[in-house]
Amino acid sequence: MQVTSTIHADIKTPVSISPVSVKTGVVADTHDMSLRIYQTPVQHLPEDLYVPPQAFAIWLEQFAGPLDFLLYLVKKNNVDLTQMPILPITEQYLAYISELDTEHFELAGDYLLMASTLIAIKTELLLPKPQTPTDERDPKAELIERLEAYAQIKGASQRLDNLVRLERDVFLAMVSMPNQDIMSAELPSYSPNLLIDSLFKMQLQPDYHMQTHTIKVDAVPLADRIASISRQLSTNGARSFYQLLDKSQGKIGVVVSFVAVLELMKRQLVGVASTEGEVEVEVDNQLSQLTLQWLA
Amino acid sequence: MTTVDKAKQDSNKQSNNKQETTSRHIEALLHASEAPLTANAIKKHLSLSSQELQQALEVLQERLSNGVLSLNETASGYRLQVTDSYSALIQRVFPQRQERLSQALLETLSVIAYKQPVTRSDIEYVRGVTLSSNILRQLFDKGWIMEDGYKDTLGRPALLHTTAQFLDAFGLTHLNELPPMPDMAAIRAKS
Amino acid sequence: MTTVDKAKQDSNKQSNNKQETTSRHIEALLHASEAPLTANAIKKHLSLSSQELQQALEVLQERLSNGVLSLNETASGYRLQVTDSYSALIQRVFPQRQERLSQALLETLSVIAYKQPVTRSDIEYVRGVTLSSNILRQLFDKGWIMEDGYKDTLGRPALLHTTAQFLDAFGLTHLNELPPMPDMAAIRAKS
Repeated sequence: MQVTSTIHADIKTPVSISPVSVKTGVVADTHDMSLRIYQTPVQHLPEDLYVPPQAFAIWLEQFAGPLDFLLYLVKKNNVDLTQMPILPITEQYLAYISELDTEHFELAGDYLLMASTLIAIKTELLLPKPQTPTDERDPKAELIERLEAYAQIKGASQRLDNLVRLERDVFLAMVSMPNQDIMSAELPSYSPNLLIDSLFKMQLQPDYHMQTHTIKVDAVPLADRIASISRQLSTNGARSFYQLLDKSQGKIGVVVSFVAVLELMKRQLVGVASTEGEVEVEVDNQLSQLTLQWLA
Repeated sequence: MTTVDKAKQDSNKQSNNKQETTSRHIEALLHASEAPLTANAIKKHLSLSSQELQQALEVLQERLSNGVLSLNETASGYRLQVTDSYSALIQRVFPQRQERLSQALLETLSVIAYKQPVTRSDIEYVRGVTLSSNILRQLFDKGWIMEDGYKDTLGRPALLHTTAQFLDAFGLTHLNELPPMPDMAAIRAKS
Repeated sequence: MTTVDKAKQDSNKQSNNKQETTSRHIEALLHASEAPLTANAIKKHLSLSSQELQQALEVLQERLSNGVLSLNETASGYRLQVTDSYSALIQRVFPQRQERLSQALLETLSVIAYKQPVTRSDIEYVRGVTLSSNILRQLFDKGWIMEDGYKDTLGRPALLHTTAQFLDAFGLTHLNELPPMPDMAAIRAKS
């Protein structure tokens, strides 16, 4: 098990890393792959150190993905990218990935996809070549092409990061507005519902793909309707569609509200309340008689 | 001019230069700070005595008088503010500046209101995006939030709370009148 | 001094005063604006000719040079920022203002910047990872990317572009100022 011992020497110790830093990708920031415990590089780890799968997942999160990881393996083997030896790299890749615990499927997905690609290439290389040349692309060449394209973007991203950046290298001046403005600003008073709606919006941003449904330069923003309807239903349990409307928004408001309800139903946050065993909503039934309920 | 006078003048000049430099450092900090800066904070960050601070602040005030800003001392510290005489101009050009609260500002305010006391990174964790200094600055400017105390972790980050002015602006008399917070975890799990 | 000379001097003085006032108005507007202001917007709000604007901006720059701010022209207009010689001080005193970007976010941003317009799945193909909605959210939140148009394939996915705010944030005035992509030959060779 030569490979496994290499893994152990490479893996981070199960140091406590706050979920915040993992989530925001601070860990993934470290470009060099040396071991670090609290920012301090560590040169040697005991050979027989037990590394729990969670720690391996954290270690893997230092990579921006399977391509980044493959690049690392290629560099580690000190070979030219175009001469990438598929067989040993595939073995190493799979050995690492097998350490991944099933709990980390989310992380593993992209890595497993890459593993299957590698296995496919490996199989192809081991099988005797057919006499008649096929039209199909050489999967190994394709993988190398992708690796090159990825390496180029990774390099470009480092150059981008080296530019003088606002709010890291230079700072905007922040000043307060005149007192008189603040005095007149005391007049508008805000509804506490704005706060709750903002939290709903934070969680329930409509799909980016749904932005086409926003009607007429945001006369009634879909996100606002989704937030407001969610708030009303979650506080009251159930309400009729008519009750959910904001009368001041007119016809467009009805349309946007309906789209909002559909979006919430798609997310299984809202359901149609069936009264008296009547499940079907008749087509010619008034929309306003539709009763909706909060499911979350 | 006697030699003594000359020496005195030179030393005055040097001390003026130093005050000038210090006043610029203070100005830069005031432009960069999210919250108003207390005299103590400025003294600590720039290693100044009370007297040095006072002198540098005077130099700063003098220099600012050529432009549109003034040094303003509030209950929670010093900040730079556009002079009142430009208020009409600003309101004419940016009439909607006051009423509209951006989604990012409301989200930040909600997190502070419901989870207080919170640190900056608590807010970033809940919202999943980095917090722009400008938003915190706006909340401090409106007087809706304040710093009070420190969290006992690495870097001792300041703890943020809402203020009485926040309650006023939202028509509340007590924090327990805030509308109940929705079950965020349930929503997140479903969507 | 002849009467003509005197009149000329007076008129010069008046025009100087006017430029001084205009420069203050510009300064106040730049402070009050949430985004950089274009030359056209300033001209419109203050009813200035191009020449008057140019002169007032020079006066403003001159006055600012006594303090810590500088007038910067970016892709989307003029803005006031703290002169970069004070950056180190600000970074020391307010480390939380120093925004770090994760590698995943930078890579995603680079794909969009260099290959635009791209779809979500273009980004996923180049990076070999499923794109987390959190990263897209951060980029939208910062206003660095926008959706514009659709690709004419199955599902009509939205096309992503970078914005003027992206250029502003990275100190660029045009996309062709992006640093060149690394050379392929260098990438192929073993490191």
